[in-house]
Amino acid sequence: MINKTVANAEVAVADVFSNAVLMLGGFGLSGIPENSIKALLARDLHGLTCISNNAGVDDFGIGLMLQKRMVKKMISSYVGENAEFERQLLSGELEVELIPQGTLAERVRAGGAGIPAFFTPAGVGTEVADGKELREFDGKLYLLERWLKADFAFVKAWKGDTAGNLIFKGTARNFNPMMAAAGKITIAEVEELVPAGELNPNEIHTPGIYVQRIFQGKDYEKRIEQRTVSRK
Amino acid sequence: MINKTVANAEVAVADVFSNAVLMLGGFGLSGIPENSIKALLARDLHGLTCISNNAGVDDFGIGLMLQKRMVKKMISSYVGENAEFERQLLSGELEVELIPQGTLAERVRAGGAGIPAFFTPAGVGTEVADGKELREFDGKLYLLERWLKADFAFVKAWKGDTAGNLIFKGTARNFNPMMAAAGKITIAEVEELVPAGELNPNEIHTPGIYVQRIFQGKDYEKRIEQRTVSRK
Amino acid sequence: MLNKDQIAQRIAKEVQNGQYINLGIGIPTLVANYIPDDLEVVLQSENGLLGIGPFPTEDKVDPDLINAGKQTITMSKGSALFNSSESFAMIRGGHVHLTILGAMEVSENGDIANWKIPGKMVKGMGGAMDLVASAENIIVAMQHCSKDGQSKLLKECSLPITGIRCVKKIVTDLAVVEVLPEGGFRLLERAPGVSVQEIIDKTEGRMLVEGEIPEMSF
Amino acid sequence: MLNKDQIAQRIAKEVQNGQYINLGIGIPTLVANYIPDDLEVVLQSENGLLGIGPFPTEDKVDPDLINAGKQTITMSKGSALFNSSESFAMIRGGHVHLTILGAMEVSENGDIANWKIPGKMVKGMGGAMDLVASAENIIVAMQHCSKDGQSKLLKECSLPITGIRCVKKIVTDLAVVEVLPEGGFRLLERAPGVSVQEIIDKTEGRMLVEGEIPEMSF
Repeated sequence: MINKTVANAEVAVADVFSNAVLMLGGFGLSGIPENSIKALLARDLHGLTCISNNAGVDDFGIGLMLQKRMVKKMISSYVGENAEFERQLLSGELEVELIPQGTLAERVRAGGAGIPAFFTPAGVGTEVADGKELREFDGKLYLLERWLKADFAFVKAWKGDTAGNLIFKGTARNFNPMMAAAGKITIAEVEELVPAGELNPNEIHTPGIYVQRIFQGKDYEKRIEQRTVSRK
Repeated sequence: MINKTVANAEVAVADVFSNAVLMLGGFGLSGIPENSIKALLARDLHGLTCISNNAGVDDFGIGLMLQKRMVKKMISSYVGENAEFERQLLSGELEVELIPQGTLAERVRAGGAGIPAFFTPAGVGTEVADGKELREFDGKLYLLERWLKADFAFVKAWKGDTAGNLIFKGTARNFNPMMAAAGKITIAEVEELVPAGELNPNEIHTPGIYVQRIFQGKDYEKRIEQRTVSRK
Repeated sequence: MLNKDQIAQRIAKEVQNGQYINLGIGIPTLVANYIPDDLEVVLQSENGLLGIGPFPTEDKVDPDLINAGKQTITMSKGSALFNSSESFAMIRGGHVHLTILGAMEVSENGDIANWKIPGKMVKGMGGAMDLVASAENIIVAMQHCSKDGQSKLLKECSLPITGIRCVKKIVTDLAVVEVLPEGGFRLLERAPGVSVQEIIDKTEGRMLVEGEIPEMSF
Repeated sequence: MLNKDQIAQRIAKEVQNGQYINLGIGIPTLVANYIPDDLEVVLQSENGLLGIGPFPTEDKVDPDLINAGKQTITMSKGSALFNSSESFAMIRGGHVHLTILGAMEVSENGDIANWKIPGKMVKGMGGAMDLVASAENIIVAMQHCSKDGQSKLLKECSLPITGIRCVKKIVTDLAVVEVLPEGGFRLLERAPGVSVQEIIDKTEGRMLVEGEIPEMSF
C-alpha cells in the first residue's frame, strides 16, 4: 500500500503558497486541524482563501490566522464568536462569503465527487439566490450551486493509517471527510497513526485515496467553546 | 429510541402494492435483500418498477420476480447473466432503462438527499445523453440528471439495531445505503438484529432515520456468481 | 406572559411520537427538557448526530461530542454519527419531521428572518436556510415583540429573509399562532392572563380570530 | 501476436508507482498479475473496495467480498470499503489515476464503444461510461481485429459509443498505439514478429508511423 506518511506538520505544509485556496475541517473548534494551523501560522503566507464552516475564535483555530492577516477571504456558514473577524469584515480588510451550511457541505462534497453543479432548495427567495439560476422541479423551486475545490485541504482524524485511511470520532467528523476528497493536496493529521492493515476496512470513514499526506499530530488542545454540564 | 422492528419479511412487505416503484440493494447477487424478495414473490403483485444495479440471475434474486412477470420495468446499469431477462426485453414484455452505474448511484443518493438534479460527465456524447440538458463547466461537458426515489426500498445489512441503524459488510454494502435513504418506506433485513445501543454510533453506515422497518433475516443463501480461487 | 422555559414547554406539546426533530439554538434547545418521557423521539444535531442525550456530567465531558450550538452533549442509546454532508442530506431529503427554531421576524405568508441585521450582525446563517427550505413542519419560538416593542409577526419581513413560506406555527410569550396556507396568521391560544386584544394589538400582520380563544394549558 | 496474458503483461508496464487503478473485466483484470512487486499501487473495485488482493484460497471465499466482475476476491493490507456512490465519487472526481478496460471499437479521436451491439447485446454499460468520462488516463486492452477480421481501430466508431475523446493508449495483440491529442493513431510498438505493414493494413483509422518502430519488450 502506498505510504503517505510525512514527519510532521511543518513538512506537511511546507509547499503551501500565498493566495492558495485552503479547506479546513471542523465545526466550531471541534475536529479542527490544530497542528496544521499552527504550522501554517509559522510560515509567511498571505492572501489565503479559507473554506471552513466557522472561523475559529479570537485566540484559537482560524482566528489566529486572521490575527496574523494571512486570510484574504473566508467562505463559511457561521462566523460568530470572533471579534477580530467582525472588525476586519466591517473595515473591509476581509472578504466573506456566507453559505448555508448544507449547501457548503454539499458544494465541498461535489468538488470531491466530480459533480460541477447541483440544485438545492436552501436559500430560495433569499439574498443567497442573487445571481443564481432558479429552476422548478416537481413544483418546488431550487437554486443551482457550484462545486468547491481547494489547493490544499487540512483535516483532522482520530485514527489514521500510513495508507491515508481515516477514522473520525464523535461529532469531530463533520466537514472533514468531504474536505479530504475536495483537496488537490489533502493533509491529514491524526491522534493515532497506525501501520496500513491495522484499521478495519469496514470502519474507515475516509478512504486513503483522498489523502496525499498524513502525520501523527501532537499536543491536541481540543478547546471547548460551550462547556455545558448537568449535575449527576 | 423509536423501535422499527417488525416480525418478519411477510409482515414487512404486506403493504407493497402493484405498480409501485421499488429499489433493491445489491451488486450482482451480493448484498441483495433475499428475504424480502422471497416475501414479495409470495404476493400477487404486478406492474412493478424495479431500480437495482443488476437484475439477478435466472433462478435467484430479481430474476425470480421476472420469471413471475411481476416486473414492468427495470432501471439498472448492467443486466447480463439473465436469459429470461433478455427474452422478455427482446420480446417487448419488459421495459428497461439502462443507466451508467455511477449515475445510478448518484441519482439514488440525490433522491435521498433532496437534490432534484445534478450534472455529471458520464454519458456525454452517447445515447444516454439523448434529450438531456448538456452544459459546459470549466471547459468540460456535463449532463443534467434527475433524482430517483422509490415507494419502497429493500436493503440488506450485516448488523442492524431496533432503531434502524445499519452496518454493512465487505462489498455487500454497494447500493444499499443510498437506497435506504431514497425509499419512502425503507425495509431493512439484517443478518443480526440487536437492541438499540449495542452498535457503536461511530461505525454505523446507515443511520436509523432512513429505515422505517427492520427485521431479522433468515436462511441466507448468499449465492456466488463467479467463485474464483487461487491455489494456496 | 410566558418565560422562555414556558415557551419551550408549550412547544413540546407539538411533538409527536416517532418524530426526528432538529432543535435550533436558544429556546428551541430547551424544548428537549419538556418532551414527555412516553414519547420516543430522536433529536438531530446538524453537525453530525442523531440521538442527542442530556448534557454530560463533569466527568463525561468530551470535546469530540458537541451539538450545533457548540455545547458539550452526550449520545442517547441507539444514536448514529455521520458527516455534515450526510446530515444535510437528511434535512434536505425531508427525513427530519420537525424543525423548531428562533426568529427575528415572521411574515403572514410564513417567511422567516433570523440570520442577519444589515450593518450590525454578520454571523451567518449556519444551517438555518437548509432547515427552513426542507422541513415539512417548522415551528418558530420567539418573543412576540422586539425589545423596543415592535411586533415580530409582520405583514412582510423587514430583515433579510432566511426562507420563504415555510413557517407553520409560532409560539411566543403571548400566543400560539398558526400561519394559514393561504397566508395570514390565525390565533390558536393565548398565554395565561393575556387578552386577545393585546395579541391583536401586538401583531402587525393580519390575525384571524375565530370563536373563543382558549388559554394555553401545560 | 500476443495472447491475452501478454497483452496484460505489456499494459502492466504502463503502471506507475503510487497509482490508484481501476481494472475492467477480462484482459484488464489479468494486468494485476504482472504489476512489478516493487510498485506500490492500489486497485479499485467500483462495487466498493480500494485494495483488491489476490483471489482467495478455497477456505477464504467470502460471498460478501467480490470484485466488479462478481469474482470472489480478498482485500490487501490497508484497504477500505465504501458504498457505490462514494466509489463513483472517487472515479468522477478524478482520484483514480488509471483506468484499463476492454473495447469493441476505438476511433482515431479516442472515442470508445464497448457496451452495446444494437439488436444483439443489451447487457448495459455498468460503470464504463462513468470511468471513461472521468479518468485522466485510459488504456484500452483489446484484439486489433474482430473475429471476422474487421479492424477495431477505426476512423469513427460504428457501434453506440461509451465515451468521447477519452482513450489515451491501446494495447492489442499486434501493437501499442497512442491516440494523439489532435486525433489520429500513432504506432509506438509492434508485437514480436508482427510487421509495421501488417499493423497498418489492419488499422482502419489514420495511423502515424514515425521512424523505427521497436518490438515490444516484456
